[in-house]
Amino acid sequence: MSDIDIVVEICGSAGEGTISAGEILSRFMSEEGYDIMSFDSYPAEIRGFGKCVAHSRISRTRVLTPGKYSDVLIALNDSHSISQLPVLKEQGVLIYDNKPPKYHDEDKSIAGWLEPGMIPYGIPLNELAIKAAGNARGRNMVALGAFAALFGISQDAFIQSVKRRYGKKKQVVIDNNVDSFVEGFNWTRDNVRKIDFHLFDSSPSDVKRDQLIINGNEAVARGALAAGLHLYAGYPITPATKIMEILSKELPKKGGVFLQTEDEISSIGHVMGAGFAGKRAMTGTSGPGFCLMSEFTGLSVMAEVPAVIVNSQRGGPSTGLPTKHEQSDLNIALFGGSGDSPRVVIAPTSVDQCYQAAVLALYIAEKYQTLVILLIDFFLSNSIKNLDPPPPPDPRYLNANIAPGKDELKDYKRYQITENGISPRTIPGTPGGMFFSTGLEHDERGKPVYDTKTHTLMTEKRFRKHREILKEIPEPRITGWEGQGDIGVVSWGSSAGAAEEAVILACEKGLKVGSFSSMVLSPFPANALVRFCDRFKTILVPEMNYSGQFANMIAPIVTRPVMRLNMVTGLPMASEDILKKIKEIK
Amino acid sequence: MSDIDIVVEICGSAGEGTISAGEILSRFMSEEGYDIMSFDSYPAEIRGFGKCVAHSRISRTRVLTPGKYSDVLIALNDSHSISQLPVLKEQGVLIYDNKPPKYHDEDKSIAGWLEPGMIPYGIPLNELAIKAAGNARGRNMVALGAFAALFGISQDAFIQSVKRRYGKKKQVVIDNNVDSFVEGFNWTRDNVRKIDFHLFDSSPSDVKRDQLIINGNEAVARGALAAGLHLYAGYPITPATKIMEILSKELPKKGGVFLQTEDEISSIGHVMGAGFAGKRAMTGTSGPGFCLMSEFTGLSVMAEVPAVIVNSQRGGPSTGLPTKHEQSDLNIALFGGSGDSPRVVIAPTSVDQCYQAAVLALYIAEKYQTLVILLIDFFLSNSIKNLDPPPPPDPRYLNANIAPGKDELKDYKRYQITENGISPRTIPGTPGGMFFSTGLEHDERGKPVYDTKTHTLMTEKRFRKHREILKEIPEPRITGWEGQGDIGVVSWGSSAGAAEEAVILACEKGLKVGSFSSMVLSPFPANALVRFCDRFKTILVPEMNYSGQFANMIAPIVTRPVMRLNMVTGLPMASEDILKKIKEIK
Amino acid sequence: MITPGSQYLDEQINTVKENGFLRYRTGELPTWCPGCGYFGITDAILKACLELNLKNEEICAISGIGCAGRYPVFMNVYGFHTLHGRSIPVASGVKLAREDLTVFAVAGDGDALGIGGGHLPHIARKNIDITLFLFDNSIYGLTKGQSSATTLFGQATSSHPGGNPDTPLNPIKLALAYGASFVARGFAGDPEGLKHLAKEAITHKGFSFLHITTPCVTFDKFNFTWKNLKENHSYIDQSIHNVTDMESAMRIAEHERFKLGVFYKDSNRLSYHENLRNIASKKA
Amino acid sequence: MITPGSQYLDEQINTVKENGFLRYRTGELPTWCPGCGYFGITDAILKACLELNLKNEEICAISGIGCAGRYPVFMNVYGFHTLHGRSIPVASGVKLAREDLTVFAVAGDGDALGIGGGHLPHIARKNIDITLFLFDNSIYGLTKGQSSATTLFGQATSSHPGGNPDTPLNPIKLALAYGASFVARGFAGDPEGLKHLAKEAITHKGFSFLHITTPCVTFDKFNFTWKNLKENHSYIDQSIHNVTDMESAMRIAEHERFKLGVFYKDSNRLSYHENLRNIASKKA
Ligand SMILES: Cc1ncc(C[n+]2csc(CCOP(=O)(O)OP(=O)(O)O)c2C)c(N)n1
Ligand SMILES: Cc1ncc(C[n+]2csc(CCOP(=O)(O)OP(=O)(O)O)c2C)c(N)n1
Ligand code: SF4
Ligand code: SF4
Ligand SMILES: [Mg+2]
Ligand SMILES: [Mg+2]
Repeated sequence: MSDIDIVVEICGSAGEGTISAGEILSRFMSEEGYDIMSFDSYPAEIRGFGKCVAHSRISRTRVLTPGKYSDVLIALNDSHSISQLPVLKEQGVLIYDNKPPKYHDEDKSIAGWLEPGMIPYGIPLNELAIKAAGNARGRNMVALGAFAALFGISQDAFIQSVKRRYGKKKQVVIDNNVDSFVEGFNWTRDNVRKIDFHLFDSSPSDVKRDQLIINGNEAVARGALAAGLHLYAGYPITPATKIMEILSKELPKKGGVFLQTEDEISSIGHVMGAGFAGKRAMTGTSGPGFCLMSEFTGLSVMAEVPAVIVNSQRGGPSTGLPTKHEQSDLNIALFGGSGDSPRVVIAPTSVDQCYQAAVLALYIAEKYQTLVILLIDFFLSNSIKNLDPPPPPDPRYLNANIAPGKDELKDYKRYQITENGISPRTIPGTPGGMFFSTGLEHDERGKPVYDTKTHTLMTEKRFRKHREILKEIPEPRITGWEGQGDIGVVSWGSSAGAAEEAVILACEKGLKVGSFSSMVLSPFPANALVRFCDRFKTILVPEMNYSGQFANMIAPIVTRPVMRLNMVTGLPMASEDILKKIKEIK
Repeated sequence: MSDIDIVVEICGSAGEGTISAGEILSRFMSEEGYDIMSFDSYPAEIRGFGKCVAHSRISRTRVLTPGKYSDVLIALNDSHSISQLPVLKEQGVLIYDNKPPKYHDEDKSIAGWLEPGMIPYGIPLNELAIKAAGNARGRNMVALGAFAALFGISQDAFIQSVKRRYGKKKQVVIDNNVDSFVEGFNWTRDNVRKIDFHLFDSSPSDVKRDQLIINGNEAVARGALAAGLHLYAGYPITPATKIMEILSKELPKKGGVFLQTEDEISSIGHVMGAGFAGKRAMTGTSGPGFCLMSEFTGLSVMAEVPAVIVNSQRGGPSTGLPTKHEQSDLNIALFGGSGDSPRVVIAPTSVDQCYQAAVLALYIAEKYQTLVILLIDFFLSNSIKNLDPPPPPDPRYLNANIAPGKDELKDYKRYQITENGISPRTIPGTPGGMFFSTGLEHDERGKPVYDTKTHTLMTEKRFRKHREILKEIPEPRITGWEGQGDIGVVSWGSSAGAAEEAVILACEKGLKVGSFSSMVLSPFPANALVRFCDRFKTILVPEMNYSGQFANMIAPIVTRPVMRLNMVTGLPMASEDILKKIKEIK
Repeated sequence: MITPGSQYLDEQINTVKENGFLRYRTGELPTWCPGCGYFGITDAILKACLELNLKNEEICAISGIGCAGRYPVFMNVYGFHTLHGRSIPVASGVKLAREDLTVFAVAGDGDALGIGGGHLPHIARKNIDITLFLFDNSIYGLTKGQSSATTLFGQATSSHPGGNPDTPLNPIKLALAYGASFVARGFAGDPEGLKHLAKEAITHKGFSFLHITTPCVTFDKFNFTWKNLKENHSYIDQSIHNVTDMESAMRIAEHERFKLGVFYKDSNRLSYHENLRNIASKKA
Repeated sequence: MITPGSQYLDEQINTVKENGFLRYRTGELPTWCPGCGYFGITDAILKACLELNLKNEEICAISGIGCAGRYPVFMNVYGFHTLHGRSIPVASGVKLAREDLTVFAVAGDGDALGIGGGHLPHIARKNIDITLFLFDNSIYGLTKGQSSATTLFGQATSSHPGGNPDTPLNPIKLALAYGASFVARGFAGDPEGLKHLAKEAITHKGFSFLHITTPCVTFDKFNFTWKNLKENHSYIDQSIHNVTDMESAMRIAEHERFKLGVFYKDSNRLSYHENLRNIASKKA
């Protein structure tokens, strides 16, 4: 069995089938039993000839990041691909069109950029595509054919996979795709001499057709469905739109309700209404839409009405970089409401965790009658991972409302001040359980009051819930060096994969480095972090934002010197960058 | 000359003239040359018999806080006033109605609450009012008459002041008020034996009729007008509404434009439009409305369009305690936008500073082409202070736009990357100066681009402005012990007055305690704070919120142990509480 | 101090104690000003509930912020006092999650036509089965008398002491233009008539828009006063107007600003739930 | 790759280079899909500006977010690409601050009728002197084909693959109900007719509402296509319809969803600036 671990990039302009070629490749490789992680980047414009890159890492062992550099670059568009060359590794493979259509700008032909350190394979992509299907549309499949021929992939198995994928399309579409693939495959087999050393296992040990191949958005949607989601109200926005589009299809099948609202304020309003009515409800958005929900976040906390908001972060501020990755909405997730409003923030670190995080979010929101923010990001939303189908959630996560007993109803205090902050809660329809909720400060019965004492007691009650939630959140993930060491890397969200990978690499090099990450950021497991920090001389906080939002958040609890690694490149965090920083600190 | 320093509270229910009685008293005392600070509290409901308290501190020397305890309580409504008794000092004076109307609930008569430590003066307020004007409406003026007679205030001078105040009202209204006052005065003079020791100077040294007697809202409005405000767009919300109502009258007189919009989103939208068009513009709101403006805050930063938002904080979260004081919107002011968006936050510490802060805010917004948040609070908005009329602002604050030169226009880069972060900016109407602004990331010409490098460079540019702004903000105010000491009190906003007062009292007691406050919170004068902290063993951060928002903000820069004093009583911070905490720490 | 508000309630309590009318009231005394039109509206809605024999626990009353927003505080139902302008989306969320409940959205003119005006077109076109009670006093009551979207042109208010420069909106015209399937206007000064309209609105399948004119006795002493409203209001002559005739409804709304009664009603239009079910079954 | 978008532009450039029509264009190539209706709209507005001989520096083009929102990127004027749904308040702010400027607000149907739908009633009733160009493709283009407020009932979209359950809004009816003083509809497929409407809208004193139908060739292959729009559109017979007759305007808007031309126009109504000046002088 080969221990292959390679990164393939397909680069073209919008509309050339770049992204779908990447998807076909990843899906096939996953079916063949490889571990894959893919990630696409594309422009914010619909057309406009913008650059698209489908990036896939394919490996025999479990991968934590998509990888920063590529082993293979498949150039569908020359000028865009030129700008992708800097991430092609030394001795990397370049598959390009050696007879590009003549209207191409000569200067921008990639052929002019070939260098000794590359292994170029020129294939007449355009010509072969026209030959196969009468037009150039199938260039992406020709390129995949060339790739398959070069890297030892079985033509038959690949074609079967394409057919499964396109099963519902018109026959002519399937045929054109298959013919283009075959054309590319055969031409390459017959005309190209392989000089690189990459080779896939032709008969992989364990074929995995039943795996899920999903991105973070889909994982969130599936987790929410598994957790009994009843209503999803949404408004389109990149990179969260897909959650809505999936649930639009899936919710009605389960008797739930999906609706598209006029704006994000209305979305969260609907979620709060459904929450008040006793149903699990969720909305999803990105930074700009989350801003509009700010006012409702405070109401959820104050009126103690469950609500879950998914915020998939993108480059900011403002409309920013809608199709680029960033982790810069932690501040607004934690602090984006008026007054003192403790909010639960769950930031899964991987596509798998997205599923569990959605289950946890809906559970905590209902049980603690409060706001939960599920903070994912462009990378998680769009990165595709193969996973074993998760088991159904533990039943205790499924119905968590604490209803008052019959006796309690006689003197029912909807906002009773309790040790754990949770008050008994009736659902509309319950006879004798009528109450009144308000965003005004209120007494235990919900009546608006503004006296000094009540506000203090109720504020404490609301904050006490967090103390309680802390008891049932997953343990932080701690890896790497186990004793007293030099550098502790503390990371969050999707950067945690890169941090762990960097720590593994550093430990392999003999460095005493550990990694800490917690899926739940608020309430934060401060004690665990303090214990972790006690083991290291320096703390390194890598994050994909400029101002160090997480580093600032943990500043009041970390007593060691904190080094920061902040990047706003629009790309996911890479282990290489963290490793470099670790070496600098040493 | 007496060195009187007393706190008078008038307590009644909504609609009884409580607040206006307080205002008449403060105004008169100020005219008489006393320093005054008043602060009213009232319920969030229009009627509904809620409790109102008009609180005034009257002193021969400059006062920094309204004072926590009262020397005199004037009870217009018995049951509400009972709950005000706990803040009446030992040997405090109680003026109450000893023949209250008979529909009064016996249990709740304040007469039943008299205690040995009080000096009670029973006056038949109700009867005298009916006698004077035929109905009970003038009870508040009767009570003021009693107060005047007891504390050595000249009847004539007071009546003159009332007449000046009510000059524009109907004669019968003025007469009724004056008659009620006289009735109360004469009855008291003739029937009551004074046994307390408070006495006002009957012939004060310096009469000050030309002083301003204004609250923070008015100071903000006047400052903005002085700084050349052209457009104010607003939506009503407590405690900021008055700013809008003042500017609705004043702006048109100066050729400016006031408009009331359909919501807060539209308000800030209009402000940004006017800012883009080259005019100074502002809006004002409180927490809930500020939430709705979050999305636009990011656009101001990203598109570099000037905007000023006044946020007068009230109790939160959500609708919260609309008529109570709190300092809990610092988080949202600093962090309430998506992405990394550096925003200027100016939090004046006193009514006087509100004026200067408004000038500074409009200046910085224009010069640095960015968002400025003027963070005041319920206490500042509603506390009335007498001040000398401020001089007109320095001309350099009045026109701060950095226009490109003729030559620059040839190759005009609206978003040119510069050392100080400020780019040349044309105003619509300038021939040849056309450009395009966007909330998307963009290059120096404003064109949307999403590459790695540009986003990094532009983010840095936006943050660099803050480094520059730091150079021209007022020095932090540092008072108290000057050498190495024990406790450094670091405070912000309207709590700074109480902190300073506490430090003065502590130093008088021989404690080595200092006070630090900065009117500008972002960018924050970190170096000055570090130097200050170096002088003290412990840092105390008192603030009127629960989670310690300011303490968290400065955590990354403070290396000393930080003690917090957090209160959410709905009342302004009191020096007594800080002093108590200082003593505890010692 | 004499408190006409509670006096008024005392009277009410005496007259209606026997007939169970107080079933929907909590013990809370309304904090509205004495003489406010909201007392009459409350009466009318309570009586409508009683006559329809709605179960307390199956009513959800969702309000915005303002004096009108306080309405659910005084109601013995499941009440939710949400945010300024947001009663509609929250009420819609309640109904979509729980078709079995009777859902009222309560909004002031500021709530429904100012800050929350963007939600109205969409609940109407979706035809979600809730009833909107629009308490229209043509002023911002709770914040002390600023202009609202229905304040008269030229009217002096706290925010426009020199006179309101904005032309008012016509709420009935809006509801009609949005395609609301039930559009009516009632008056706080005629609780009996209002009760009938409320009953019709509540029982109508789909979105019901009930515009209720009412005076703010504290902040509008000259325009929409009890006197003026009483003098100007009259019911639509239903023998002339056919409530399924949109054009006639528009015409009355345009020319006769003070007409009361049902303007428009489409009993055949499917509610949102029905549409969703049809689509789901079509696909299955 | 063949790029019809830029080809199309190349042709345009050749035909119009001489007459100065490109005066209002920046060097940027539009990022719209080949065949998008927005090219025609852009042409029409450019020509209107040219024929009115507006100075580039005195035009402010304020847009929201969406494909339509990109319009100012390609215009050599003072352009501001604001937030989704917010072109109206920002454009209004520009105009109120600077009466001397000519202000365009550009909005998609999502911008103007979805997320930003709450602003429309108020700019209309205030009659602030800007022109709203509503690029209505009945879809959310930039986010890839979700339903908008004007998507047909039952139409399959990315967000409603089984069919849109929401009844569409009628933008002309809305504008009329809000009291807009100029209400018209143009079509991207008739740039010449659209140009005339744009000129009339721009020169109208007060708020002008210009609804422009246009296909999204990428995300709507079946409903509002070039073919369907071309077949269904026709101009109002102005010999029959009097543009000052609100009732007639409403009737056409209600019954004939594809009529083009001016529906309503009130040239006498005072603009907001005029009202403000009147009030200020009254007080003085
Ligand atoms: C976001 C937000 N903005 C402003 C306010 C302040 N506010 C409370 S009620 C109100 C207006 C109420 O007017 P209306 O809706 O007509 O109700 P009424 O008081 O007249 O019954 C305003 C502006 C708020 N609570 N929230
Ligand atoms: C607050 C916010 N929500 C959502 C989005 C995502 N978004 C961008 S454009 C758009 C819809 C565009 O549709 P439309 O206004 O009809 O313009 P078109 O693209 O069709 O021209 C959406 C939902 C956003 N940018 N901001
Ligand atoms: S302020 Fe007006 S609307 Fe509010 S309770 Fe008083 S009278 Fe009623
Ligand atoms: S997606 Fe539609 S609206 Fe957007 S540019 Fe393409 S065709 Fe035009
Ligand atoms: Mg109102
Ligand atoms: Mg559209």
